[in-house]
Amino acid sequence: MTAVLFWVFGIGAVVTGFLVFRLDSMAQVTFALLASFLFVAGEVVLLGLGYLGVVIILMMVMEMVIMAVFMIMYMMNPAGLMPMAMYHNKRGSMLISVGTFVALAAGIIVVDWPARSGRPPADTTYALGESLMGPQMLTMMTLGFVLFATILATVLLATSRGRYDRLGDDLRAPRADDPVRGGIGR
Amino acid sequence: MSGFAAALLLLAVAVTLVAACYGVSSVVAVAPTAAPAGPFLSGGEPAEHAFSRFHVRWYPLTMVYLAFEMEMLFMYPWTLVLSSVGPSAVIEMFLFLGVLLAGVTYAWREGALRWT
Amino acid sequence: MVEAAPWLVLVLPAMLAVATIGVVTFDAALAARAAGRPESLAVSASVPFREAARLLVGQRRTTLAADGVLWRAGVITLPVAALSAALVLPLGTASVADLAVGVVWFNAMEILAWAAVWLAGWGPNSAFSLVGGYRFVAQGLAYELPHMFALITAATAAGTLRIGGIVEAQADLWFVVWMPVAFVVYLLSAAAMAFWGPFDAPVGRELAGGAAAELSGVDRLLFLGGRRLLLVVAAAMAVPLFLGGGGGPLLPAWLWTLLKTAAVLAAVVWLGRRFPTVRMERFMEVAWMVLIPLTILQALVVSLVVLVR
Amino acid sequence: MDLTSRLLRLGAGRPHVLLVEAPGGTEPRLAVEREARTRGWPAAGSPADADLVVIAGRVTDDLAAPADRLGRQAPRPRVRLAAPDASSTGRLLEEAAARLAAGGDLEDDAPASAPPESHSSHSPTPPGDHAGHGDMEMDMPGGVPMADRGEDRDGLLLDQLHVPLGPLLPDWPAGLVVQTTLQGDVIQDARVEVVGGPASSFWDEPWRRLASGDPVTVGAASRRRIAGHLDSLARLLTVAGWADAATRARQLRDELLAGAPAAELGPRLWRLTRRVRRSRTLRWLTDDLGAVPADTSVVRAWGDVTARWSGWLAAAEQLLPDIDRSDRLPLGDAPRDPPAELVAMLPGLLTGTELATARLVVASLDPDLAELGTPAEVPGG
Repeated sequence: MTAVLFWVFGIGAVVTGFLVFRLDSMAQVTFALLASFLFVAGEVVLLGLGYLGVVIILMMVMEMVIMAVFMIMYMMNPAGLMPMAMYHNKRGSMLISVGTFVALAAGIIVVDWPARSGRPPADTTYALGESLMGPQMLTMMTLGFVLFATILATVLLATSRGRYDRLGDDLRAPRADDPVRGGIGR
Repeated sequence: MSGFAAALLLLAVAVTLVAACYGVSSVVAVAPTAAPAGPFLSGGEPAEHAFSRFHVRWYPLTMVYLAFEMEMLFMYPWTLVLSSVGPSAVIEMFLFLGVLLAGVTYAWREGALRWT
Repeated sequence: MVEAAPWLVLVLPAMLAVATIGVVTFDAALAARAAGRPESLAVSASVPFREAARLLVGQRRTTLAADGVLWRAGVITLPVAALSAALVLPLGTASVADLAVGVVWFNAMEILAWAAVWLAGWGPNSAFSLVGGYRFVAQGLAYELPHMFALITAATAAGTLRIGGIVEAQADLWFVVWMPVAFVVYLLSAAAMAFWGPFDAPVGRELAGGAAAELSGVDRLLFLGGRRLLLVVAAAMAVPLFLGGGGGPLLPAWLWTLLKTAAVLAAVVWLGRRFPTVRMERFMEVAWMVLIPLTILQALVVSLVVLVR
Repeated sequence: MDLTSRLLRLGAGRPHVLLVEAPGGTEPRLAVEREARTRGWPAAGSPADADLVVIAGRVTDDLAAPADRLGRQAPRPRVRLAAPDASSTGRLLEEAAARLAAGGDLEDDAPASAPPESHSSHSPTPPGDHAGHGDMEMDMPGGVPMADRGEDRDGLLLDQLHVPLGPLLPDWPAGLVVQTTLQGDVIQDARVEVVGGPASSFWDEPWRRLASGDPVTVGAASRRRIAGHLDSLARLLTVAGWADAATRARQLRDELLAGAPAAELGPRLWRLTRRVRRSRTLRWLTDDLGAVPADTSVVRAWGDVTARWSGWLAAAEQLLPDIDRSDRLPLGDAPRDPPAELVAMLPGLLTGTELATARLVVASLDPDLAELGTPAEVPGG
């Protein structure tokens, strides 16, 4: 049963992943990628990592929807109504991508994997939490500041008008000069 | 693992039920699927395809959202270990959240939570 | 105690269908009352069946140069995701599966609505439904983080992500008593994720039905039925998360679950009709600057209590 | 097939009604709304949701093509109805429901006019053909061109859509067409047209009778004015997504027009106005929208959307004691806003608003265009 599921998810992931390059429409491409991720999540669950598998679904759905928003906003011909291709140099790119896939896949089989030493923890989610709060605490705190920097940087880059444009040079404008009023504040 | 097997079973049931709805409808529907009609435009005809580079007004916000949502990845496992790790877990997590909230407050002041 | 009962896999859809029919009936009765036309229960109860009948016999439509694949995918995803989310929903003392990561599973399935509604809006190549689909994504950006914090608050108090464990942790005291903010935010987000009033802008009437504007026949049945199913599942999940699951005096657990679920659903449906549609351009700042800090504060309080206990 | 007909009958017991109004169609619209409400038939928002497509008022030549398109966009089973006047509306709807139960009308699906494919330079490329970047400019899939780009206020250069609001849109002023240029869901540019007129305004009828020499009581005139305000209010509340309050307003409006006494209506009207006025949510959602400076000539339009609906509530309350008066109305003009000026205001107010906001702004002005006898401009030209 597990073996059957492994192959179903695996082939599903590869096929939908391949579709990413074959489809014309940005929207379809993005959701083919999402389908591929969902199949991968299935594989991760099969590996016994329930939390990781489910969280992949959770994160990827949100991220792919947001990615679709941006892909459609900035790419030409988002629905593929006009014939176009996701790649330039069709033959070359196909050769490279299929070649890379085959090489990596061959690697899985060729590499001499070490035998498992030790046993997986009973509750992998708990183990993850312990690791985050213990040895990996620094990782997490670093990530916190990286995310903080991300927020700052993206806001700075994405908004063309900062607080001085909105609220005046002394930040005392009675009403922010926004195109659309918000819900809170000036 | 049996829990996820049940999930697959439920998924199969759901898909079967949806297929049954389509099946019933294809039998009882008064007419087969109509030929393509124009979209509803108050009686007008489309001047162009609605498929277009849709200008969302909240794109600065999506980035803030993505950064913030990353944190959830850690918070779910954190709930499990809270009582065994103790105060340091609480301090760490809420410092983390505080840093992110500071970022959000900055975004708010810059007007990133409003429509562009 | 919640045990896994895979045989429920057949009972669960039936029970959720009954609850969905109940929601439509109650909503119809409220609408009739608002129109000064109090009607008998029989008339209101016929509404879901009449609606289903007219949509089943109704012709399916396509639109000019529509993206049929994505459109139907979106329509189908909504009910399938709602039903999948119910996997971890305890009916009394048993759920189909009591996953160790039940809370995360529920979260992951219910978030599929993002994709579903956006796809249903994108598919028909129609301006109104396109705008409706995008409105839901904006709504998602507003409700999802407070929603996750509400879920996490309940999980924190119980020290587990297993729904059964969360129910057990409430044997003495329901979570709603000491985490009211999380409970209220959860109900708010339940209405928002099912784009139920007052968060119904994605299918707003002023947008000719928004994401559902071009749907007819069985497609419309599945999409709008799936929306109500999602509302039912989300509201029902409030019972194990905050209202003690099947716990209660005298009555058996399944009956308590039923009663509590009915009460939560009735409240959500009734409140949904009491307010005009909330537009995201106004709500966004409320969600980020009020709801998120409030839920974080609630989570902090709860985790301190957990430490002290 | 037997199952189909049984399901058809079951479904036809609660048909969804798509009701749109042509200029001069106020009276039949009110009649259809009333009849549908007493039967518990819900209102459809688009043809896809409709079983009955009802056009209230006279379909003039310039509305014929849009009306036809609307009817064809509804899925089967469907029944298309014209309600040119308010006579025997109930019977008309009953008959329509009976026809629906029998499978609906079976007219041809094919569009009356040739599809716009004719001006496509060559046939659409079949899907799945990967022709690369070669011939991108001239292809028009389905005979409709792709959207083109334009500047926007935040400096992005993205696609613009041209979406008409009206003429045949539910909860929309009859005869009004706003040709919008959208980027995303924000209106960048709005052009206003008026179609389907001229006709005589239902809300001005007492004053018209007065002008032609008939005696009109103060009571009848006040009733008409309150009903007009309630109708506008109901439309605004519907657009704002508050269906229950809107239904209440419509119900009161209909009873008012049917001649219910002030003693009976008063408390209920007061309850409604109090409920709407006390809604902080509604205020929060309509504050600062469509603000009109106080130096314009149209007094009723002053302020924002909140100010305008508050004005209706106040006017309704103020006029209520008069509705049973039987003394004669002194000669004079109808207290109406000049619709031409309201219409002229619209493009400025709508530019830069999001679609939902635009609908609220239009509903808060609610211009009665019936007598705006301008020659009709063809929409989409």
